Amino acid sequence: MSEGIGASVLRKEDKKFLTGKGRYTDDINRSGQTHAYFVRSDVAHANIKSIDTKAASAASGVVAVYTGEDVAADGIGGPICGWVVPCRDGSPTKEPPHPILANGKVRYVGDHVAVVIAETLAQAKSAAELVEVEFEELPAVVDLESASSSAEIHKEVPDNCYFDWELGDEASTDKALESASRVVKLQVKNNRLVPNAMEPRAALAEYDDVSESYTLHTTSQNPQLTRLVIAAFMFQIPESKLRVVAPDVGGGFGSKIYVYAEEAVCTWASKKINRPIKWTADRTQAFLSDAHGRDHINNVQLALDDNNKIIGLRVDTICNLGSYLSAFAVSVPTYLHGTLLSGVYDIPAIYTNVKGMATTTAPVDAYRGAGRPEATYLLERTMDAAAREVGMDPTEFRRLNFIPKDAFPYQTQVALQYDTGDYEPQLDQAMEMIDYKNFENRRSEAAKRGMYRGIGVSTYIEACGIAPSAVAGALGSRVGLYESASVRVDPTGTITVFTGAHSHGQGHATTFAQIVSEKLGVPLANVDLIHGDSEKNSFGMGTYGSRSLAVGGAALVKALDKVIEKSKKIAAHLMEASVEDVEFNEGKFAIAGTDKEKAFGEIALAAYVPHNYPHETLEPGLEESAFYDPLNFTYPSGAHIAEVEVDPATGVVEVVDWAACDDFGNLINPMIVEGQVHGGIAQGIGQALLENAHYDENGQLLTASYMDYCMPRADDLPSFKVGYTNTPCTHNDLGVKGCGEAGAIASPPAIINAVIDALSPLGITDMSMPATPLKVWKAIQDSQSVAAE
Amino acid sequence: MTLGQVLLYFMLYTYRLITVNLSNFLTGIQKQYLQSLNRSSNDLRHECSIGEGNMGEISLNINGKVQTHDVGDNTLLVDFIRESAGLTGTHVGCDTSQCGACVVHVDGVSVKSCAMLAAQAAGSDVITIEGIGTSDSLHPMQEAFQENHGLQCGFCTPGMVMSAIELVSKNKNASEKEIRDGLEGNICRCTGYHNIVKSVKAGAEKMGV
Amino acid sequence: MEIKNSYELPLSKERVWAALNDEEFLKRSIPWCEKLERRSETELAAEVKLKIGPMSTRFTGNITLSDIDPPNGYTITGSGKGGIAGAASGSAKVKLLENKDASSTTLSYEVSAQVKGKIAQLGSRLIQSTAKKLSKNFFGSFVKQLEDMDKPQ
Amino acid sequence: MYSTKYVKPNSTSEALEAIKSLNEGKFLAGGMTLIPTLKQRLASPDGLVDISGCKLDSISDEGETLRIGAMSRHVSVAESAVVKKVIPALAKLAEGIGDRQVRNRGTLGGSVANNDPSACYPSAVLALKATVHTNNRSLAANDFFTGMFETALEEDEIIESISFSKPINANYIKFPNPASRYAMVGVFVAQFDDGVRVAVTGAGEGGVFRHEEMESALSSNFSADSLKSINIASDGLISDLHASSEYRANLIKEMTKRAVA
Repeated sequence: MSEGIGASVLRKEDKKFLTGKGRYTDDINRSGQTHAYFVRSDVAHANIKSIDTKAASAASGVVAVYTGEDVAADGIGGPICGWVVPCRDGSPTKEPPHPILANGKVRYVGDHVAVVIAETLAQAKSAAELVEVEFEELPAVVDLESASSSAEIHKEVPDNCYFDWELGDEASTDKALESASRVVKLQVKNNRLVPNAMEPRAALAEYDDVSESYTLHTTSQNPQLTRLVIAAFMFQIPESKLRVVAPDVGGGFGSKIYVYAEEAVCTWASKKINRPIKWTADRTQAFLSDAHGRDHINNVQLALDDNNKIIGLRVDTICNLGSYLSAFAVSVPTYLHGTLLSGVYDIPAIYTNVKGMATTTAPVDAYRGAGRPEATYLLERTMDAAAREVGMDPTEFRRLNFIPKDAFPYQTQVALQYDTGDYEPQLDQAMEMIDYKNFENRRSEAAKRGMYRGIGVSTYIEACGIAPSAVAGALGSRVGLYESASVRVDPTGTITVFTGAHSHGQGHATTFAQIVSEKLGVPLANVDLIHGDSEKNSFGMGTYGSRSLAVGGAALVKALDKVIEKSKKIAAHLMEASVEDVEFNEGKFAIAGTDKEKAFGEIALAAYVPHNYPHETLEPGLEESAFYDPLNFTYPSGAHIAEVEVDPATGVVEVVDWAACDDFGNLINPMIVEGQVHGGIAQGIGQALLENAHYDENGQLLTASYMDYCMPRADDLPSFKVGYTNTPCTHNDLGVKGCGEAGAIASPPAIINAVIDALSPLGITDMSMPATPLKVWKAIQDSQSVAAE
Repeated sequence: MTLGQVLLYFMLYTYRLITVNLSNFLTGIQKQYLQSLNRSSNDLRHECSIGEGNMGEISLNINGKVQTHDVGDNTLLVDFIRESAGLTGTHVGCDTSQCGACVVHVDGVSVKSCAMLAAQAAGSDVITIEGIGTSDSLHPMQEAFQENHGLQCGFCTPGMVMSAIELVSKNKNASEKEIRDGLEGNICRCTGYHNIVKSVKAGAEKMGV
Repeated sequence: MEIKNSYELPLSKERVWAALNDEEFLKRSIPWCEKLERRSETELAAEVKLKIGPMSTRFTGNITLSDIDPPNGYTITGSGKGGIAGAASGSAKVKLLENKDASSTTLSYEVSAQVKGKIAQLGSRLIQSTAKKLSKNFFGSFVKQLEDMDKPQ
Repeated sequence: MYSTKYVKPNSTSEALEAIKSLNEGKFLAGGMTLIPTLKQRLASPDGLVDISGCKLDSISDEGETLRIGAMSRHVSVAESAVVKKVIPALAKLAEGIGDRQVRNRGTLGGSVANNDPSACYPSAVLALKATVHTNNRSLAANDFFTGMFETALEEDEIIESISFSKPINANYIKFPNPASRYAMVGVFVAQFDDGVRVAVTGAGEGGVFRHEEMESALSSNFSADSLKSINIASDGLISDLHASSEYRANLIKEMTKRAVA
C-alpha cells in the first residue's frame, strides 16, 4: 500500500499516546521546581481596595507572593490584541490595558489577583487562602443587549463597545430589502461555549541566570507567537532570550492560541525567584479563565424576489467579547464572520454591522470554527425559515440560490473571492446518504411511536487556510499568517521535517510525512516531524483556522521542491549529465533516455560526503527551508443533514442519523480527515443540544464543572456517515482546503433545523441553542397552550 | 520498607505470576499482570491501627512493581501514580471525577484514580496504561485504537483504553449502544467517539474475549 | 432567586418586633451559628458553620439590619466569607402585620440570596434549595422559640 | 485536599472507636462524593475512617427481605444473582448509578447516608419499605430520611446493612441530568400486597419523598392509565439551570408512567 498522498496510513504518533508515553506539559518536572497557584477574583466587577499578602507570604513553604503592583513595578505589559478593526465612525478599536495580574480592578470572576508560589501545590493553595483582598463591588455587566447602557468596565471603552464595524453596501442592501417581495426576519443567538480541551492549560517556566534566558513549556497551539508576544511585547527582552516549547498538547480548539496571564506570570516570576515554576489549571480554573467561544446575537433580514431568489441580506450583530480583548477576539465576529455571510449563495447585496461589546465575563475568542459557525448558523437558520415561508422544500430553496458551478471564481459582496466549488453534488450526495426522499415514511413511522421525527439541512462554506498575510494585514491583523517548513535530509537519506504548525491531535507527524514520502519516494518510517519548539523550529504561526496543511503543508512542498532541485544538480554531477535531463520519480533520479539512475539515498550521501561533488556551484549538505504565504483563503464547503427524534413527553432530542458530504479538495490521509469531521460534528451537536456557559446576573459562572456544563459523551451521539466531493483548491500545490473546523461549522444549524422540522406539526418555528430537554419540552407545552386558546 | 522486604515481595509476586490461572483475554506479560489482580494481596496490605496519624509510607504494586513512597494520607491515587511513581500516562482532566482521563485498574476493576486515596489502594495491584503494553508489543485494545484512529490528541486515551478493556472483558459481544453506554465515564473532546466505538468493538474481537 | 413565606404568630406585633431585635434570639435562630456579637445598633458579627452534605465550611461575616421601621419590619442581611468555598449573602425583607384581633401577628419574609466563588461554580444545583432550606430553618426556629416562650411554664 | 489522617479499621466497633478519637472525623465508604469534596477543600475532617475493611458487604436473601451490606459496591448489587432474582429493579437501579468507575467504588451505605437529593438509592430504600440497620438500631425508611442531605443518623453511627422488602413488582426509571448524570428525576415504584409505593428522587427540595396520590391511584389500578388524571404539583420541587420545578413535575409523572408500563 502506498504511504503517500491519499493513503489512510496509521498514525505515526499513536503508539506513544497509547502506551502512556505522551509528554504533556504537566508531565514534565524540574528539580527545585516550585508550584504556582493563582488567587482569583470571586466577584465579577470590583475595585480592589487592598490586597494583604502578609499572612500568605509567611505561610509554610511559600517562596513568593506577587500582585499586580509587582508586575507593574517591573514594567511587564499585558497580552496584546493581535487584530483590530476600524469603527464605522472612523475611530479605532478600543484596546484597554490587560494586566497579567489585576491592577486596581477586577473585571470577571476568575480574574487574576495575585500569585502564590510555594514548594508544593498544597502549600500554595493553603497560602492563597490567606491572601486578603478587599473589594469595592461594582455592578456586573452580563446581559449583552443592555451592556451599552450598563456600568463602565474600562474607562478606555465608552458604552462598553470595543468596536462598531461594518462591511458591505448598506444602501444597496436596504434598497433590496425595500423592493423585496418578501423579507424574512429572524433573530438568532449563538450560545456561549467553553472549548474544554481535555488537557487543562499548564505552564512550566524556568530561568537560567548564566545564559540570562527563559524557557517556557506551555500548552500552546502556536509557541512561536507566544514567544514573540511575551518576549517583545510583555517583557521587552530579545526574543532569543525566551524559548517556548509546546510539547504534546491535549487538544486546543482555539483556546490554546492565546498568550494567557498564567504562563506570562510564571515566566516573569521564574527569574524573580530563580527557580522553575509549575502551574497547571484545574478544570474549574479552566472554565473560569480559558477564553470562551461564540456568544452572538444576530438580527437577520433576507430579501427575496418574486421567484424566491435572494436579492439582499442584512445582518446586525452584537457580540460579547468579555472583560478584556483577547488576541484574536476582534477578528472572529468581523473578518471571520462578516465575510462569510454570502455562504454558498449568490447574494447580490449584503450589509452587516457588528458591535463588539465588553462585559464582566471571561474573554471570548476563537473556538473551533471561529466566526464561521456563527455566520453559517444565522444563514442556514434563515434559509430554512425562508423556505418555510415560501412553502418550498429547504433543499430546493437552497438549490435555487446556490452559486452556480460555472460562476467560479466567484466574488462575494463581502470581500471574499471563492476559487472553486460545486455545491449541488454535495447536497445530492448527502441526501442520498441519508435517504432524504423516504424521510416522510420515517416521520410517519416515528409518529406511530409517539415521537416527532425531523430532518434538517445545512449547506455551508468556510474560509480557512488562514491566511494571505497581505489581506489579513489590510483587514487589521497585526501578524503575518504564512507558514514555515524546513526539510533536513540526513546523510543516510532519512528526513526530519520542521514545521511552524503545531499538532495537538491533528496527526501532523503522519500527514506531513506522507507528503514527504509522496514527493521524495522515501518510506514513511524514515520521516520524522519536529514541531512546537521555538529553539528548533523556524518562526511560524501555529495551528488554527484549518491552516496546517493548506499553508504549512504548502510550505513543506516548497521546501521539498528545493531539496529535489538541489538533488537533481547533485545527481546530474554524479551521472555526468545535464540537470535538464535529470528526472525524479519514485525516489530515483534518472537520466532521460539512459539506464543511469541514482537513489535518493545516494544523493543524500553525496551531499554530506562530498568527495565527488560540484563544489564550484553547490554547497554541500541537503537541507532546505521555505516560507509560504497563501494567495487566497481556501473554501471548503459541504452539506450536512441531521435526522432527529423528539420525545414530546420529556423534550429529549435524539440525533438518530447524520450524513455529511464535504469538499476539502484533495485528501492527504482520508482516515485522519474523517476523524476531524467526526470531532467537529460532535462539538457542533454539543453546541446545538448540550453545551452552554451560564453566568448568573451577578456574573458568577454557574457552569464551571462537568456537573453543570454538559459535555457530549459517547451515548449522546450517533455514528456519522461521511462522504466527499472534490474541487481541488487552485492556489496551493497540494490542492487541499482544510477540514478541521467543517463539522463544527456545519452541524449546529442542521440539528436546530431538524428539531424545528420535527416540531413543525405543533406550529413551532423557533428553537434556540442548546435545545435542552427543558427548553424543548417548554416549547411543546407553550405550543399546546397556544393551540388550546 | 527495607530493601530485603522489597525483594521478598518481588519473589512472592513472581511466584504468584507463575501460579495464577491465566484467562484468555490478554496477551503476553500484560495478561499476566491483569490476571494477577484477582489474587488476594493481604500480604502487601498496609496495616492501619486506630488513631494512627499520617501513615507515611504507602506501598502499591503498580504494573507488577512494588512502589513504596512516603506520602501524606491525603494523597490521591492519581498523584501517587503520577508524582511518586513517575508514571505520567495517567492524566487528570477534571476535578469532579467525571472525565475519566485518570482511569486505572485497581485489583482488577477500573476506578477513577482521582477519586481514591492512595491509602485506600495500599497493598493493591494497580495497572496503569504503561502496564498493559509497550510500543513493541501493544495490548490488543491499544492496537485496535491505533488501527481505527480512536485517538487524536491522546489525552483522554489512556483512561479510555483502560475503561474499554474492562468494558469488553465484562461484555464480550457489546453492541454499539452498550459500548456507548459503557464509556459514559470517559469524555473525549476530539474524536466525536465514532472511532472510539469502532476501536472498542475491534479490540473486543482482537482480545478474543 | 426569590423566596417567600409567612407565619401566623399568636403574639402581639411589639413582642415579635422585640424578638427580631434580640441578638440571643437571632443567634439561636441562625442555623449552625457559632458566634454572634453585636457591633452596633444595626450590625452584628457572625460565625456560622455551614454543613451541606459532605461540605462543611465556616463562614465569617456580618449581619446588618436596615430599612428599620419599628415595629413593622426591617431587612436583615447576612453576608459571609467561606474562605476557599467562596462567599454567600442572603437578605430577608421581614414584615410584621397585626391581624384583626390584635393578639396575633403575621410575619412574612422575602429572601434573596447570592453566592460567589466555588459554591456558585460547583453547587449551582443546590443553591436555591439550600437558600430555601436555610431561610426556612431560620424563621422556623425563630417562630418556634417565640411560641415556646409563649407557652405557660 | 487538606491534610488528614486515614485509618482503616477491621470492624464496626473499631471504626466507632476511631471516629470518637477524632474531633471531626468522617466515615469513608466508597468516597465517590466525599473525596471530590475534599479535593475541592470544601470540608476539612481531621480524619477519615475507611469502613471498607469492616466486612459489611454481604448480600443475603432472608425470606421476607433482601439484606444488603452497606459496603456493597453498586457493581456488586447490579451483578448479584440474588438481587437480580429477588428484586431485579434494585439491580437495575444500581446498574444505572454514575458510570462504571463510580459503580466499582460507590456503595449502598455511602449513598444512603449522604442522602444527596439527586442520588438514586434513597428512592429504593423508601419505596421498598426498607429497614436501615445501624450499629445500634434499626430505622424504618420513612423515619430515616429527614431532609436534603439529612438523615436520622448520628455523627458516630454506621449503617451496617439495609433490608429491602420484596415487592410483587417493582421498577426504577431515571431521567439523568444531561451533564452530571445524577438523577434529575428518578422514580422507584414498588407493588406490595397491601399497596403501591412511589418514591421520587432528584426532584424534591427536601430530598427523596413519596408521592401518596400516585401511590393510592396505582394501588387501586397498577397501570399508567390510572395516573392520567393526577396533577403533580411543582411546589417544593427543585428548580435549577437544567430543569424548572414544573418540568420536574412533568418528569415525575412521565417516569412513573414508564415505570409501571
